[in-house]
This record gives sequence, C-alpha cells and structure tokens, in this order.
Amino acid sequence: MNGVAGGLVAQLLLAVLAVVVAVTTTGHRRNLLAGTACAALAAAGAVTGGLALAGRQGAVEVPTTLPFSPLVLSPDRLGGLFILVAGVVGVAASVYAIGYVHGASASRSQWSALAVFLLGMQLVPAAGDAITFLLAWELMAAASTVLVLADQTRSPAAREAALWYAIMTHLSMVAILAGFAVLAGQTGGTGFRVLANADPTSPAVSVAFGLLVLGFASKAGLVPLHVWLPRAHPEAPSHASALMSAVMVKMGVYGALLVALRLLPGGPTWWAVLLMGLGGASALYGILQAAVATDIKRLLAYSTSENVGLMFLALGTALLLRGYHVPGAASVALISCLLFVVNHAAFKATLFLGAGAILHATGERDLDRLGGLVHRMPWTGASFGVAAMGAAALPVTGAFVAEWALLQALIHGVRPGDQVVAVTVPLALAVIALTAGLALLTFVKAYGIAFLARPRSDAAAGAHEVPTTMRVAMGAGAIAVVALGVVPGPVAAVLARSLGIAGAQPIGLAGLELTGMGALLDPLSLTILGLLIGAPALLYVVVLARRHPREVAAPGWGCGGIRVSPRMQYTATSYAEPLMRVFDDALQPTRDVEVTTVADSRYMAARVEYRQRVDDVVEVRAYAPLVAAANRLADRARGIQNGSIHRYLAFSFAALVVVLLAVVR
Amino acid sequence: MTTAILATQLLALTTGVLLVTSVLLVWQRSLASAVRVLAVQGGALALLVVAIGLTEGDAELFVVAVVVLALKAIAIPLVLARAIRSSGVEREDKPLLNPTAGLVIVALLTTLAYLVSTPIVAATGGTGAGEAGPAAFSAPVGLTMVLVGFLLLTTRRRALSQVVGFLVLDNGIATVGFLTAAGVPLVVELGVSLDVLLVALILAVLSGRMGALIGQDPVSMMTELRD
Amino acid sequence: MSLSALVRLIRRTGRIAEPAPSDPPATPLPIPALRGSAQIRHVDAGSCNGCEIEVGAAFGPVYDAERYGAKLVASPRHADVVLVTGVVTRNMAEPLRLTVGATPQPRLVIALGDCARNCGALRGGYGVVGAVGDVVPVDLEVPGCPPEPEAIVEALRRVTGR
Amino acid sequence: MNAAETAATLLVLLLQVTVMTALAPVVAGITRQARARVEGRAGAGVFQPWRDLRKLVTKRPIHAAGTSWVTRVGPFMLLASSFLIAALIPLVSAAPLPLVPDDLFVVVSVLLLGTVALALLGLDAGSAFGGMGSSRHMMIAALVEPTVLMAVYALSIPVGSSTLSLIVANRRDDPASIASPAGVLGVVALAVVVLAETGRLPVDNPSTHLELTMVHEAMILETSARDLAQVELGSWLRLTVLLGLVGNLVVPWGVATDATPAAVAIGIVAIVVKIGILAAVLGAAEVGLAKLRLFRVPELLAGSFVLAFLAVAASYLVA
Repeated sequence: MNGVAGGLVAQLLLAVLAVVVAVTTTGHRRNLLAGTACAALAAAGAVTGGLALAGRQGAVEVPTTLPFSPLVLSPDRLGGLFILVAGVVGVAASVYAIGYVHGASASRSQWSALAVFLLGMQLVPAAGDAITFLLAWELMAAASTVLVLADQTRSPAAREAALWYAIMTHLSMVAILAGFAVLAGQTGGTGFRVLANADPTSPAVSVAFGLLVLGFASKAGLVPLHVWLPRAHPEAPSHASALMSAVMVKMGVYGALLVALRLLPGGPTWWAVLLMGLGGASALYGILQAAVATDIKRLLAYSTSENVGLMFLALGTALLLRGYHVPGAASVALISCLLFVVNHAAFKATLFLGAGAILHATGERDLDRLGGLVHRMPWTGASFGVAAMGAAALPVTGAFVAEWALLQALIHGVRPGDQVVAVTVPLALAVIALTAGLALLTFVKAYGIAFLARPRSDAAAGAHEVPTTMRVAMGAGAIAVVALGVVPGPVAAVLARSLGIAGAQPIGLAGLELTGMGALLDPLSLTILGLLIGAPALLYVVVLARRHPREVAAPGWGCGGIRVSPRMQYTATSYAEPLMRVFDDALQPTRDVEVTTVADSRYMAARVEYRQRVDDVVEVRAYAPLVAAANRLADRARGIQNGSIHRYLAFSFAALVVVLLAVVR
Repeated sequence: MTTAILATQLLALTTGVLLVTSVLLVWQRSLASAVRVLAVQGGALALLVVAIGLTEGDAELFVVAVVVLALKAIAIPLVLARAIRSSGVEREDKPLLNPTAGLVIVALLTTLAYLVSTPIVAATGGTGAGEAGPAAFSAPVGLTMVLVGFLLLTTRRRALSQVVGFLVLDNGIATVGFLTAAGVPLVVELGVSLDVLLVALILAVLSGRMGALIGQDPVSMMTELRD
Repeated sequence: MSLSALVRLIRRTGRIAEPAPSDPPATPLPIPALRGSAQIRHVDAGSCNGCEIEVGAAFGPVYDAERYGAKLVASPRHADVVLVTGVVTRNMAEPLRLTVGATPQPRLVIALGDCARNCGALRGGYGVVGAVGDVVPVDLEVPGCPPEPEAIVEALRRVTGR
Repeated sequence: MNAAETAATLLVLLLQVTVMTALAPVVAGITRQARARVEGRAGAGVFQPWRDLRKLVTKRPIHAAGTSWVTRVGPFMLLASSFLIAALIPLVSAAPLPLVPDDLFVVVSVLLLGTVALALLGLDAGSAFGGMGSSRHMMIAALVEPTVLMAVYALSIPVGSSTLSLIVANRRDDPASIASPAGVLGVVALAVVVLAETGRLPVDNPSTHLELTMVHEAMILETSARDLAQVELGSWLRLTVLLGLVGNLVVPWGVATDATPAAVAIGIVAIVVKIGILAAVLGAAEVGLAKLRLFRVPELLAGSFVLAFLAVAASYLVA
C-alpha cells in the first residue's frame, strides 16, 4: 500500500470522521472541529494529488455488492493535478468556512454536505473506471445541491436555484451515463483502459462523444447549458460557491480532457471545432453578462463560464492543431488550457471568498449599494484586488501567462493552406481578444465600485473587517495568484509532464519558454526591469512628497457645488451602461421609464423612475419554452392519477406483465 | 522578369485597394463620399486590368483598361454625383443594418469568399504569393466585392446607395471575369460596361423621379409595385 | 464644409495672431513657481458677461494669451490662477470659496473688472454679497468695465513673466 | 549573448527610455504648436509642456477626503507602465534583452496596466465626472482590444513571431512587405488603435473643457500638482512611444541593430525625426477632425478591426 493508495484511503476515513464530527458536536465547537476535519480531508487530497502528479502509481479497489467489477480508484498524473487543485482550494475554503458560516449555513447537514462534497470532488479525478467516475460524480452533485439549499428556509430564490441546479446537473449525469454506456457497448468494458480501445472514427463513438461533451459542458457551465451557474453560485454560501466555481466546474473540464486525450484521441476535425465553438460562445456570452451584472456573485458566476469557455477553446484548438499536424502549437494550447485551470482555481476561489467577506461584513451583494470598502476592509480589499487583476489577465498574474501562451499557440498554429485552421484561428483570436477586453472592464468595475470611492449605502459605510480565518484563506489565495504568475516556467513544466507532452520549459528566473516557437516570457525579469527603470522616478516623487506634503480638501470637486452626495457617484449599472448600449442587440435589456407629473400640470415631472433589467437571453429564449412544455406535460400526467389505490395497483400489475412478456421473448 | 515582379506588385496593390474600397463603402454613410470611393475603385479596377495585361502580355487588355477607366472611374461617378445633387439626399440615414454589425459581417463574408475561391487559387498555381497567378489575388477579392455588393443592395434604404451596391457587385463580377477567364473578349466587356452605364443612368433618373414624387425615396416604401 | 475647402480657408487666412506687443513686463509677480506657465480657472461670480467676452477675446487667435504660457483649464485642481469676474452674488459666494480652496498652493486670485474689484456699477445691488476681495483674498486686480484684452493679457504676462 | 552584450543592450534601453521621456512633453508641445499654427495662432512653443511639468512638481497636491491608495499610487503606476513600454518597444535599437523580449502581447498588457490605473484613479475620488470618464475609458479599451490583437496578429504573420524587433527587422530587410496589402492594412489598423488608446481625436478631445464630452480629462479632474504631472507625462510618453512604433513600422530604417555608439546615435536621431514628423502631422490633422459621438466610436473600431482582419485573411489565404 503506497502513498497514493494510502492517501485515497485516508480521504475516505477523514470524510467519515468529518461527517461524524459535524453531526455530534454543536455550536461554535462544531464550526471549529468540522472545519478542521474538512481541511484535513482536503489536505489529504492535496497530498494524494501531489504524489499522483509526481508520477506515483497506486490503486484502491472497493469491492461492491453490485454486479459490477469492483470500483477502482487509480489516479494518473492528470487526475493527480485535478485532485491537487481540489485539495488546495478545499483547504482554503474549509479554513474560511470556520469563520464564515453562521445560522443556516453552520448546520449539521451543511457541514456534512461540505465534507461529502470535498470527497466527491477529490474522487472524480481518481476514478479508474466509468462506474466509479459516475458514483463520485453523483456524490459531488448531490452534496453540492444540499449546499445550494443552505438558505432555503428564508429565501425562495435559493429553492429555485437549487431546483434549476438539480435538474441541470442530473441531465448532465444522464448524458454522461449514456455516453459511457455507448462506449462500453462498443468496447465491452467499463475500465478507462478498455474504453480507450473504441474506434474514434465510428459514428457510434461520435454519438458517445457528443453525449459526453454535452454532459461535461453542462457541468462546466458552458453556454447554452450555463443557466444553473448564475442562480446557484449567488445563493450558495460563499465557501461553497468558491468550491463549486473553482473546482467542481473544472471537473467538467477534466471530463473533456479525459475523453479527448485519454479515451478518444484522434477524433474527426468537427469534434475540435465543436469544442472551440462551445468555448468561444460561452467565453463571449459569459463575459458580456458579467460586464453588465451588478450582483457581485452573479458577476463572478458568469465570469466563470467565460473562463471555462477559454479552457474549452484552448482544448479545441489543441485538438484541431493536432489533427493538422502542428504538434508544437497543439501542446502549447493544451498547456495553456491547464494553466487556465490552475490559475482560475486560484483567482476565482479568492474572488468568491472576497465576495463572501463583503456579504459577511455588509449583508450586501449588490455592487450598486457598496463602495469605499478599501478603508474598512483593507485585507479583503487587497486580496480581492490582486485576484481581480488575475481575472483580468493582467501581468504579473498566472492568467496573463495562460492567455499569452494561448495567443502564441494561435499565432504559430497556422500553416497556409489548411482552410479550417486558417478560418477558425483568426476568429478564435478575435473572440479571445474581445473577451480579454471585456474582462478588464468587468473587474475594474467590480473592484473600483465595491472598494473605491464613497459608500453608497449605510451597510457599506458600517462595514467591518472579517475574522482571521477568512483573512488567512483570502490572503493565501491572493499570494497563489501572484506566485503562479511569477514562476510560470516550473508550473508549466509540471503541467506539461502531467500531460506527457513537451513544449514548455523554464528559462531565466523561473520564466517560461515555449519550445519550438521561440517565444519566452519571464515575468520576474520584466518586473525587475520595470523597477530598475521606475526607481529613479519613484525616488524623485518621494523627495517631492517630503518637500510638498499633500493637503486634504473636504469634498471632491463638484464644480463648486455645495451638496455633493455619494448618490452622485457612478454605480455599477451606470458604469456598464455604455457597453450595454453597444451590445444592446446581444443583451436585450428591458427598460421602462415611469414619469409621475405634479397634480396641476402634466408638463412638470414630480419624479422620474427608470428601471432596467438584463435577463439571460438564452434562458428566456431557449429554456422558458421548454419549462412551459414540461409543465403542460406534467398537468396532463396528473390526469392519470386520481388517488385510487386500485388504479395504482393496476399500473404496477401491468408493468409486471409487460416485463414478463419482455423476458419471455 | 522585372515586368513580372512589377505586375505582381501592381496586382497586390490594386486588389488591396479594391478590398479596402468595398469595406469603406459599407463603413460610411455619406453618399457623396461613397461615389468618390466608387470612382477610386473603378480606377483600381482599370489598373488591375493593366496589371493583367502585363502578365498576359496582350495589348487588347490595355484598351479594355482605358474603357474601364473612362466608364467606371469617370462617367458613372459623374452621373451618380449629379443624381445625388438633384435628389438632395446626401446621407444614407438609418440603414437596415448598423455599420458596426455590417463591418463585422463583411469580415465574415471575406473569409467565406477566400474559402470558396481557394480551389481557383490552387488551380492557378500554388498558394504562395511568389508563384501565384493573378487569379490568386483577385478571384477572392472579386468574390468579396460581389458579396459586399449584395450586402449593400439588401441593407440600404436609399435608391442611390443601392445603385452604389449594384455597381460594386458589377465591379466584383468584372474582377473575377478578367482573371478567371484571363480576360473576357473585348466586345463582351464593352457591352457589359455600357449596359451598366445605361442601368446607372436609368436608376439615377428614376431615383430622381421618385424623389420628386414621394419626397425622400426610401425603397422600403415601394411595396405597391406588385404585378 | 469639405476638408479641401477647410484647407483652402486655412491657407488663405494664414496667421491671425498679432505680434507680441512688448518685452516681458518689468514687474512680474513674486511667485517663481508660476514662472512660464499658469493654468487658469475662470469663475463667473455674477458678471454681466462683458468680462467673459473680453476674456474670450484675450484667449482668441488675435491676442492669443496662450503664447505667454497661460491656459484655461477645466478643473481648479489643475489651476494656479483663479480668474474671477463680476460681483460676488449670494449664490456664488460659497462656490467661489470652494473653488479657491480647491486650487493647490501656490495659487493666485485675479479680480477681473471693476465689478470684481469694487462692485462697480452694481454696488449695493440686490443679492450682491460684495467684491471678490470681501470673499477671498485677491492678489491682482485688473481695472476696466470691461477691461480690454490687452489689459487682461498684460496681467497674465505679469503672472507668467513672459 | 554574453554578459557584456547584455549590459550594453540594457544601457541602450535605459538611454532610449531617457530620450523618450525627454521627448514626450516636446511631442505634446509639437502637436499643440502645429494645431495653433493651423488655427492662425502663435502658440506657446513646443517646450511649454515642460514648463507646465516643472511648475506642477513644485505645487502641493490637494485631494478629496475619503480617497484611497489609488489616488496616491495610481499616477505613478501609469507613469511606470509608460516607462516600461518605452523600454520594451524597439525605437532606438532593435536588439532585445535576452530574458525580456519585446513581445507585442506583453507590450499590450503592460499598456493595459496603465489603462487600469487611470480608470481606478477616475473612480477613486467618488465624483460623478471621474466615474463617467472611467466607464467610457474602459468601454473604449475593451473594444480596442480585439482590433489591437488582430493588428498584432496581421503584423506577426509574415515573421512568424510576435516579437517587435523581429517584425521591424523583417520589414527593413523586405521593403515589399511594407507596401503589400496585408502590411498596409495592418499598420492602418494599428494607427487607428493608437489614436483610440492615447485619447486623440476623433475618439477623445484632448483639449476640451466641457466635462460631458470628456473621457481622459474627466478621469483626472481630481488630480493635482505632482500627481497630475505624473499622469500627464505618462500619457504623453505613451503617445510618443506608440507614434514611434508606427513610425518604425512604416519607415523601419535607421533603427540601430547593435550597441555601437555610432549606430545608437543614428538610431536616436532617426526616431526623434520620425516621431516629430508624426506628431506635427497629428496635430495639424486634428484641426480637420471633430470628436465622434461616443456611440459612433464602436463603428470606427469595428472598421479598423475589419481592416486588420482583412490583413490576416489576405496574408493567409493569398500571400
């Protein structure tokens, strides 16, 4: 029994322990103990993942009473990477939760669900066969549904969100199940090694690919299967939404990687184009919605579907380039995909934890009612700011490196003559560029409106810094965001090894060189150069500051106006308004203006009320009809049952007869 | 040898100008400048013919070039300019498609055109600029112009700017024609160009009349012209 | 007007600005900081707009005060000189104080025109708080009702010393 | 590349930054002077911006109560990002540092650092104008991004690398590529982007006094004294460097390829001349331009995006 196997077993035991602790203890002790147990569980996962990533083999076989072969847990290097990510984020989230949870979110069920959720996420990448994969997947899905329901007693929105989430996640489950079933039918086995024998050119396998991508895409929150994201993430408690967004969604990416690289390599071109299309669409749509969102957690949720979109885009590009025999660029695209995975885990977890801190301190999620928090919550402000830089892919964060690598892959990926490539690659570049620009706006808005300027509500004015455990978790996240960006070379090398490909190697001061395309990026040297050049100016500025100290004027400059109130500031809504107008056709906001005039003249307005809401176009156009149809069907189905016991017995009797007939034949 | 290089450079330049002028026509709203751009496009077309003449080395094409210059760069623009002055409509206000979307669509149309015409390009020798024949440059460009012409025809309200669209369309056809058929017979080309001139005249007059009859002439209002 | 017509007009017009009247003034103001450059924020504290017209003329092409390093700016935070015209009315007293307070040190306040210096024709009028000097400290006064552009330019040259 | 050469390159880069910093206010002066002359005015002379800076640094900054670290650090962040770009872009010499190549993508994102600093600065004071400017600024920045990357792409195709010095060198060695449709379109698109990025007409009016039409000015309404000096110098430096880039792409001759004093001297003279001419042309041309309505700006950017896209298509599917 070696390290990996030991780690896997330890996870199972720690999960049981965590549940027991959560159920038996009470009050603040529960938060402390259960939180610690969850952190230990996650840490075990991190260690296991690290070992697997380092190449250690190890398997655990769990015999089952089911008529299947025993469940196999044997993570490969790639799985190890995802387990590591899940574990590290899990530790941060658990520590954060100790200080964060209160009321409903501190209940027995919530803590137990958290433990099970962590376990599920750490087992999915460890699965060695389809059955285990699906079981772990279901564990993850069910536990997260419970977490979304945390606030259900008080908020109907939470109940609705949980409903959407449960339906979507189980549809995805069904799709994945069907996909694996088709593959199993083709190959006659459920182990991944066996499934890998399927012939990717046969139509049946293409169907399986479609089903699997459908399932994984809906878990990954890709447009148009993203509708659960902007509902579930805001309603779940923040440590849960951090886990869901930073890790669980990645399991969809892991599934796609598993299918595209390990199970069905060398598929037809349209697979790659499909992935690129899905990715590009959700990248654009997600960031567009994020840019105009005012609920901070909704904003983050949409930005998640943007980032996952970029990951799928990178994966699709890699497959495409592989198909056209540009191995160098293909592997760089793959590496950038994994770089996105890792960095997104870092900054998105930090952002959600930060949003949770804001919620904890002000009880507000609406950016329009926040402001000036940087003075009252310096720690949160700092970590959120750093993470926001990461989300905007600015240097020197890891996301910037990932984006840079992807762009390099695109630039070097084209040989004149391959039509498909010559068309898709420029389009992909355009999509990525627009996405990057909008992401910049989105996160300048998120940080600038929430933390800078003057408070827009009493809640924001009365904010306070959050407990230590939360600060520690957020700070660690922020450090990770920068660290990943400062030493991209080793990171990328590890990622490349986890895929068993070449294409990236460290250079200079932990810089990254993309071998075969003469492109290199050394953020540390860049920073040093910047400091070197900026130093004299900085020195001069400091001297000036000593000689001519600042003075503070009471109000900001309002054209000499005397009554300058915080309500005159730009809000998140107004900040995104120009963009809203530019993309009016895509977003289709509903605006209505209500003018109430004074009694004696209808030309003098007493008050003007302006309302504007942006609904999710996809949801309104695509899902609303479906939901309506489902309801009609349900109404009709109600006709069948009238409560008479005889009729129900008749139903089961008929069913029995039918089954018997089927058996006889 | 040097003439070959010169011809290639000329081809690259003229096709580039044709492409950009078509984009500009989608870009701006002012009819007067649209006509000016159209004139430039005509000139570029004439130059293109010259370049082909250099590569093919037949003198007949130079005559065609002169004719094209006279008609497309001078005559038709003049006619249109007068029509605009008489109609008093100088802007294409609120086209059915806002310019931003139109421009993005043009980008996609261009890609499509290049895709479709790759076989032709391949047929006329390689995809590299060095050995590519004239068709390699202008077949896709011509196709793009045809598509852009249709775009203008379908999305513009003013009759005159639709005339412009029609002329772009014709220029595109001419471009493709010159190249793929390595020079249409002189007579045919002359006939076509004269027809176009005729059409331009008639449309100009008509739009003038329409202007006189129903003030502004949004073509979308002309739904009564059935059977 | 089409671009070509504009170009033709420009060529026809040529240089409008008159040659600089004289050498820099003998008695520049003793603020070395503002030597060579002075950004000006203009405040109309309750003027009849006569002075505004003259200020406009002073910064127009003919007198071109900008050539001496003076420049009108949008925000007092950017300004060194607050150029006040007209008597200070009740509603403008506080804004005037705020504007001067919003101007970083070292700064100058110029009272432009007789109204600004001593209420001029509007002395004792309804809603008049007083001259500029009664509200904020004034460093330089420019007489005249309204003062001629030359006078304004001269004052500005004393500030910039050019 | 051994240590000595690296040191030499570094030295040249520092020299380049110094020259550009000294030149930046003069460039602003040139544009204003050219404008003044075309308008028939005498103008304040090309060194007026320097006088303004000299005065600004000796004043006492004022800022509103409740402003945060952004107000104190933001201006310097902008300035520092401009310095870094001035070092990265091959202006005087086309010999990149071994570990810090002048990758165009990196250059763009360093530019964005400055953009973000300015946008946050606008928001921090909590005044209506600042927020307005910041919001418009970020919208334009967001829409510029696709165009600039597409232009970068178009320029990088012939070279097969996004490294600027290689692109410049390639254009110098193969002048035909400058006149080629792809080359021309790419540079035109880039030029439009430069106008948008540096807040010149027709995207933004650098000399407006009306708050409601402001973009860049509105963000810095609250900034004073040395903070203002840093912001202004940073923006001018940005303009100067980007003009220099366009200049070197259109006329790639005179750029030093090695660190010999003679070559460097020639390089300095060449780049100063190029930038000076471009600045004068810019200033004079702006007289004939009016500011676009904010919601017409996307049309302009879409247009230049299409140009860049055509450049890409042309270079793939034909040449």
